[in-house]
Amino acid sequence: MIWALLGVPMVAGAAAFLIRPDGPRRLLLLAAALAHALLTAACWGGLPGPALGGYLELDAAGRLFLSLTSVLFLAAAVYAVGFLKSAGHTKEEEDAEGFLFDNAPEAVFTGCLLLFLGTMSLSALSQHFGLLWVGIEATTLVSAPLIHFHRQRRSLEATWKYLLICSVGIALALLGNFFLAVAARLHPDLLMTGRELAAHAAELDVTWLKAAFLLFLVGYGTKMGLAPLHTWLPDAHSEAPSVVSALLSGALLNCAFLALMRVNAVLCAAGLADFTGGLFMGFGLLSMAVAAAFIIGQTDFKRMLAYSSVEHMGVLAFGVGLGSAAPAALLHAVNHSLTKAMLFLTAGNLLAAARTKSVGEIRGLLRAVPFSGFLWLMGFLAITGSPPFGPFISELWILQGALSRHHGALAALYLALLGAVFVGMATIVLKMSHGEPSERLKAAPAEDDPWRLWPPALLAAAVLVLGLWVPRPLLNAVKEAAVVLGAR
Amino acid sequence: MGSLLLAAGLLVLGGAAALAAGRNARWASFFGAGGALLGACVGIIPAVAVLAGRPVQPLRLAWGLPIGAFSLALDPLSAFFVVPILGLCALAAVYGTEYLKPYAPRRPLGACWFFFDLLAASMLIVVVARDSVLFLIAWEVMALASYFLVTFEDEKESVRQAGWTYLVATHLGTVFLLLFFMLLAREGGSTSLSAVPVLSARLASVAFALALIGFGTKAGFIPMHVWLPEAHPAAPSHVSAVMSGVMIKTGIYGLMRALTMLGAPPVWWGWCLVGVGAVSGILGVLFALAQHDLKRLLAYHSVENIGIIALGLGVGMLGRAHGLPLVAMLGFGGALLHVLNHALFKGLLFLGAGSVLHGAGTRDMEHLGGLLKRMPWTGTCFLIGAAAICGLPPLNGFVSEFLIYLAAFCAVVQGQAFGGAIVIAALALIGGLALACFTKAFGVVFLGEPRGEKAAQAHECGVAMRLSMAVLAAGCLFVGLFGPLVLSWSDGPVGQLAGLPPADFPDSWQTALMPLCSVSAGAAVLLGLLLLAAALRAWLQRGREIGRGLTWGCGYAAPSARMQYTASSFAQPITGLFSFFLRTRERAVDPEGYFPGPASYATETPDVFREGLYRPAFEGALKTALRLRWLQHGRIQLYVLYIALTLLVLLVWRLGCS
Amino acid sequence: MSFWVESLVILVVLSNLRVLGASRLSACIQTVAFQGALLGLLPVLANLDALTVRLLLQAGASTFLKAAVFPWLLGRALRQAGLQREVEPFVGFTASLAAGVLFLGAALWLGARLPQAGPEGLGRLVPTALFTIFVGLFVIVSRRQAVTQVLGYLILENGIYAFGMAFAEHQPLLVELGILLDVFMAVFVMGITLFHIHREFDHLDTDRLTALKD
Amino acid sequence: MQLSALHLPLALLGAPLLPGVINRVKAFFAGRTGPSVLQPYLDLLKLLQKGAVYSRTTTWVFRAGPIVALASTTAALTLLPLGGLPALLAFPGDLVFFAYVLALGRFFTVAAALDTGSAFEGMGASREVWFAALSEPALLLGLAAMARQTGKLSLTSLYAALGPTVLLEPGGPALLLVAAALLIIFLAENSRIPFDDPNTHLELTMIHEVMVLDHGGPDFGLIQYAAALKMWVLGALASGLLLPVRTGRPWLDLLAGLCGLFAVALFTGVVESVMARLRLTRVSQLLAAAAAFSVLALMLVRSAPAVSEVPRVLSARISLRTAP
Repeated sequence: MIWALLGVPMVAGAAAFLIRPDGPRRLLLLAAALAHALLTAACWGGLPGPALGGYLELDAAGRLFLSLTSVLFLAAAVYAVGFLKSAGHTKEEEDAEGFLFDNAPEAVFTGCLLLFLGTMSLSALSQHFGLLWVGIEATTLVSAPLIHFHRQRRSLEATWKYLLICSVGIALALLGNFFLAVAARLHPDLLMTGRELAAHAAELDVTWLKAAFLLFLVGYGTKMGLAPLHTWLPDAHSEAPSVVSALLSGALLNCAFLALMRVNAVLCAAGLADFTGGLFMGFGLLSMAVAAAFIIGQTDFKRMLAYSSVEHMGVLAFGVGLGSAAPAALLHAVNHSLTKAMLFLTAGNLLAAARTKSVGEIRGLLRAVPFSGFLWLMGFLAITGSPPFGPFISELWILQGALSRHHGALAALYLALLGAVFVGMATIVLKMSHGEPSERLKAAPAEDDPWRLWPPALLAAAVLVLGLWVPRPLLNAVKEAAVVLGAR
Repeated sequence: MGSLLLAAGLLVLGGAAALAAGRNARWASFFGAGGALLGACVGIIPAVAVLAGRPVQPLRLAWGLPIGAFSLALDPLSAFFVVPILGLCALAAVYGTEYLKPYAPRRPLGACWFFFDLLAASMLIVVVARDSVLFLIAWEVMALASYFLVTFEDEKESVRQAGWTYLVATHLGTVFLLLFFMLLAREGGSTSLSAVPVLSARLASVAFALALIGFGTKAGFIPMHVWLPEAHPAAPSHVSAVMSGVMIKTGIYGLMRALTMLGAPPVWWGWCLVGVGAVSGILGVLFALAQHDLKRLLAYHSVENIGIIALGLGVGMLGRAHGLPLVAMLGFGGALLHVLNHALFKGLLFLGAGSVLHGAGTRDMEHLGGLLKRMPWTGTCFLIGAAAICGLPPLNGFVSEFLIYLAAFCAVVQGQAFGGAIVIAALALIGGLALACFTKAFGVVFLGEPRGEKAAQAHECGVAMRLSMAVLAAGCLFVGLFGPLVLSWSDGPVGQLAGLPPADFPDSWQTALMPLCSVSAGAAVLLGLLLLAAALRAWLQRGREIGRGLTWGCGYAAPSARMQYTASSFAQPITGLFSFFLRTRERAVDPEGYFPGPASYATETPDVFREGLYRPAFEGALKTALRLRWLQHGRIQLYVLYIALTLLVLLVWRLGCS
Repeated sequence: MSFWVESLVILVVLSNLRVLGASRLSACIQTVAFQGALLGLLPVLANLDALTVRLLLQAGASTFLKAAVFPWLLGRALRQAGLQREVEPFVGFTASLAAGVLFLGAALWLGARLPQAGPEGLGRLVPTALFTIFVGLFVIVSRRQAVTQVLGYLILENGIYAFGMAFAEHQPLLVELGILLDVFMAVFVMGITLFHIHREFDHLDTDRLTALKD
Repeated sequence: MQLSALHLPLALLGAPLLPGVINRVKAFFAGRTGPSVLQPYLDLLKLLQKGAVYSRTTTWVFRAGPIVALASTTAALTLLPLGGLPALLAFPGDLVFFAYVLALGRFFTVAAALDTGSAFEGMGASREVWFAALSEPALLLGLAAMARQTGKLSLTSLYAALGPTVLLEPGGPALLLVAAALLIIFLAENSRIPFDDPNTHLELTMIHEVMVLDHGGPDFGLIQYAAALKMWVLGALASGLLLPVRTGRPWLDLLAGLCGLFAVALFTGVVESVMARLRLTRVSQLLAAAAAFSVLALMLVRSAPAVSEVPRVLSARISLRTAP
């Protein structure tokens, strides 16, 4: 089972590099995504057994994030077909300077996309910290070509920054691995998995453990996009094709988050929950503050979404730091991923319609492209935590956790930052949505490509449903996952 | 309870149907208004039943959210708010069917009707919800629905601006409510609003402050009112009527609900509300006096009336805190009744203003005039509303203000002279200024000669609009004459607020209402005298020749419309008196030379708080944000340095000590 | 055999200093390759008495990668870009050397403070590893050329690898290989990106890659 | 109490005497013989016999003006105690009703003025509402002060409680401030000097007179009559406080009340003879001063020993129920 989960995307990815004609390759992409989704769905029946001597195992937490990744990838795959049909071979106009450029070969794109899925699955599946590291580093490497799909300077620059910064960060996480090993040196034959370590948490060397955690925090935090380590994130998200941005923001960040949670579980077991909790909350609020500062007055709507991702990673960290609110944080991870992916896919449609990312040149979306405009407005409301959408519930839940831990001041700060982000995004999004269409949108093509309209629409529907009714299984899964990840 | 759910369902259903009807204006209006009417009729029944003293079983449904529960209950307080909400929504819907017609060719009406019905449904849920989360969801849906109604004509820049202000203000207000409710939930152990938690004095005060700010933003207390004069004029008039008449009252409802939950109030809460009320009332009417946009003027009057309600609440709480049950009852009773009254006459006035806009095509008073001849229905209804909002007998406005006055006088004679004096002075000043304001509004818009082409070609509105206005006008007169009847039904909520034992409360309440019966008698006498005087005049004039002529211009034989007093000049003495605060901007072109050319005088009064408080704050925030931009400078080396430094700091900070 | 290790450690330190001091990029590449080779040999030398196939395999793989493949990749990038030397780094070469000495001091101090946890004889390796890590980060931060930054990344990697040598000698083979594969992939992708950068911009000066900012 | 029924016809008949007296006093000061005290009656009769001319601009609002003015003033009259005489209608809080009924009259007078579309009448209307807005707080606060002193909430019982020794009671002297305030209000509301000059001939300086420029015949008659009634009403308020004779013999008290009323008229005449009209800008200051007097009085009077009747009933009934 687990091998299938890994193998399907890997093999399909490898094959995609070789298939020449477009049609079959796109079909392969869809088939692989669907297969992966079905396999993941099967895991909800019952968790598959461990593989590779416990290095790979799907626990409740892994299943949650794997399913998230799988769903988003399915949506992205469908969207990608429409995207490739329109953007596949034609030369495109660069929106800032307006010169022509062509795109990376579709085979490379598709292949890397599938490998991306594979590596993300790997990091969701691996229990062994070393393997986890391998998986996460691999996600960086296979997603770099995706960011560089548009063969032009800005995306190239973004790719380079993404590569170097994330590699450096993750290298530090590797050092963290070794520190962890040192901390566990009393048990030379201990398997370096979260469960084993947690089981023997008492015998771990506290100092080394703390140091290891700090390294993990900085390393995976870089990948997760916690301020001030987030610097690569806005560039990569804004320059990558929207479908890739959706996956980066919706799935990749979660992988890093999961890794951090696994480390956190060990420390919690070792009784260092307050140590990690404080750090998580600090980084969370800092990220929210930085994101708010950059969202206010933002001029590029994809960068705005990217910073909003930073903000929500902050929310997740804050929630985890509260300890008792870990289930809320996990639920928020689900909500954020769905909403943000929906927003990025919509942003892709807007980009196709307006041919610019600059907020100043876009007016009257609701009139020019009603469908996408509506989704855009709705997504904004959802991501800023307005009812009746999913994020509201999870953010409220986190707030409740904060108050129940008597962190009144922090809760107030958390709300204040959420409010600031709302004001910032409202100013931008409302300007874009209302009024008469601007020049750029006068000649907007009709919204007629179902491949590119349905995925965001369905995601939006899911977000709305999650705001009014959280299915029992999901709720249980979230709670189980929180237990697996050592929430108190 | 089931019928309330059914009502909400009908509303939403009607809205959805209207949305589906989409571009077909007739069907959209049919479904939208039909849903509203049906829902209102179904929903009002249980509310009236509760007020009549037949309690309804609370409802608690399974609900698939990690926090909160779907629980509704209809106690007298809720019921007292349900009635005006549904009633006004129904009338506004009827009105809207005709009012929206002119827009049909330009934009689909489906969305407008959908959000209108959604607004009604969410308001209904807000006042019956008994769970924090449910309340908050309904609260925000209400805000969003009304936001989309406000931005109905979003091709206008001013409307977009108003929409932004509204959305931001209401959301920031909600932030305080989130804290408030989660605080209650923590103390009470559940998000249920029925299980009243016992708060420590300090927490209770914190909670009260949060509620005052959060709900006050929706209600429009100064200085949280800035969104109100922007949003209400921007919306279609029947929506303005609903927003101003009942939506902002949900803020009052929330405040009252909070008061019932927070236990016995300390004295300073009462002072707080009295202060807020006095400031909101007086400044609100002053701002109104300085406006020349009819709907904007009305919007500011909502601020004023909210202030009056706050005064009532405040004096009531003072009474409760000092153990003067009579003062408490009268104050709370007055506040409650004023909620209903304001829904009646402010709804009426906004509908009237809408009819003016519909008939004359402008809201600028300086271009209106003489409409009473062309729009007798609208004019008469507007006159009734104007007299009512000034608190003149025999209309409803007087009854509620009388109760608050009486509470204040009782406070004075029972030893709370200071609080009573503040309330009396504020109410008296508000009354006088309101009279000035509405003689201006009515006089300039409906009397004299038309000041512009559009006004000269104005036409009266159709049956639907007339009907809804007439009903509201009749309501004003009815409450004015039979105030005690209405109030005898509101003993439940008053008892809840005054914290008096429900068992034998009613008849002491009846006793407290005795003066009101005399007021009704007085009103009747007044009406009789009016008839008598009319008869006398008719008798005097019978058989005499009645001539028609020009208005006496003190010898000037050719008066023209341009010689009339304008709105600006009418208000100038008073605005001038308060110019130190209002900061009215004057634009005058003085006549010059021996043969003076055209001269002109115009004024505009922007909101002082908006200009002086919020604009600088937001601009400052933006500046600060922009100043932080250098963090993201694009130099990869420094980005890596960030990582290294973060690691270093963490290692030193968290491990250096150990 | 601790003699071998000692001398090897010293060589690593020297190689680091040379990277800091050298302005010719090709020289830097060679030095890093040399360092890689040293660290690849380290496990073998560390326990000559108990050689295992796995050990040899592992050492061979990493040596091959770090001493042969990476230099070739980077050298190719250099040739395409026609780059000779690192011109005006943010921190001058002399200053860099001074900083290097400081780092060495810090590393020794820190290494002394860390609880001795490794097997006997490899103790000296800890400060060296830390020193290498510092140098790697420093090179990335203080140099302009993208190539140099890749080198810095490699040095960082080497340092961490050395640390792993020092302490966690019992990393499972699978993970070892995975890590190696990743590092290889990383450098490979970076090399490709370098190629593209040069094709687009006609330079490899990352200081001029600042179009993306707020 | 059959006497209280007497008050209404008395006022309705006697009201026009007050302007007559005032004019007479002014004539005396000016050294003229002046018109007879009954002159206002003759004017009224003449006006009531005339026909009417209405401007084409006007609507029914214009015609409603005088009617409402008369009706509202009469309604106020029914609430007014004179001397010892209780009012026809008395209930707790009727003083508020009293003030607002007068406001109703003002509303329609002003509306009628605006209905003519004349610049002069608009100007007068504007000034009318301006002064009223300031005098209203003064009036109600003054009444509040008296209420606090006496502990009563209705005009009748309030004035009945003002014994001849009221000024000597603790807190009593503060009522002089109220009296002053009431006199100022009397002058302002009846648009007498120093607020307005009823027999100026320059429309630009008029307030009340200019508002009724366009009314003629019976309408104007009704207005003049209503004005006289208003003077009676407000005069009674002031005099009832200044001349609090409570012998217990109704006739005597009524006589005292009437005397007080005419004393106020005399006072007005004297003021009008010795003072000039104030600049408009100063008017608001004078009214603010009146309000200040009232507030001061409200703070100074000692609060009533016993709570007023209705509150006592209620608080008794309620307290025994809410007793824990």
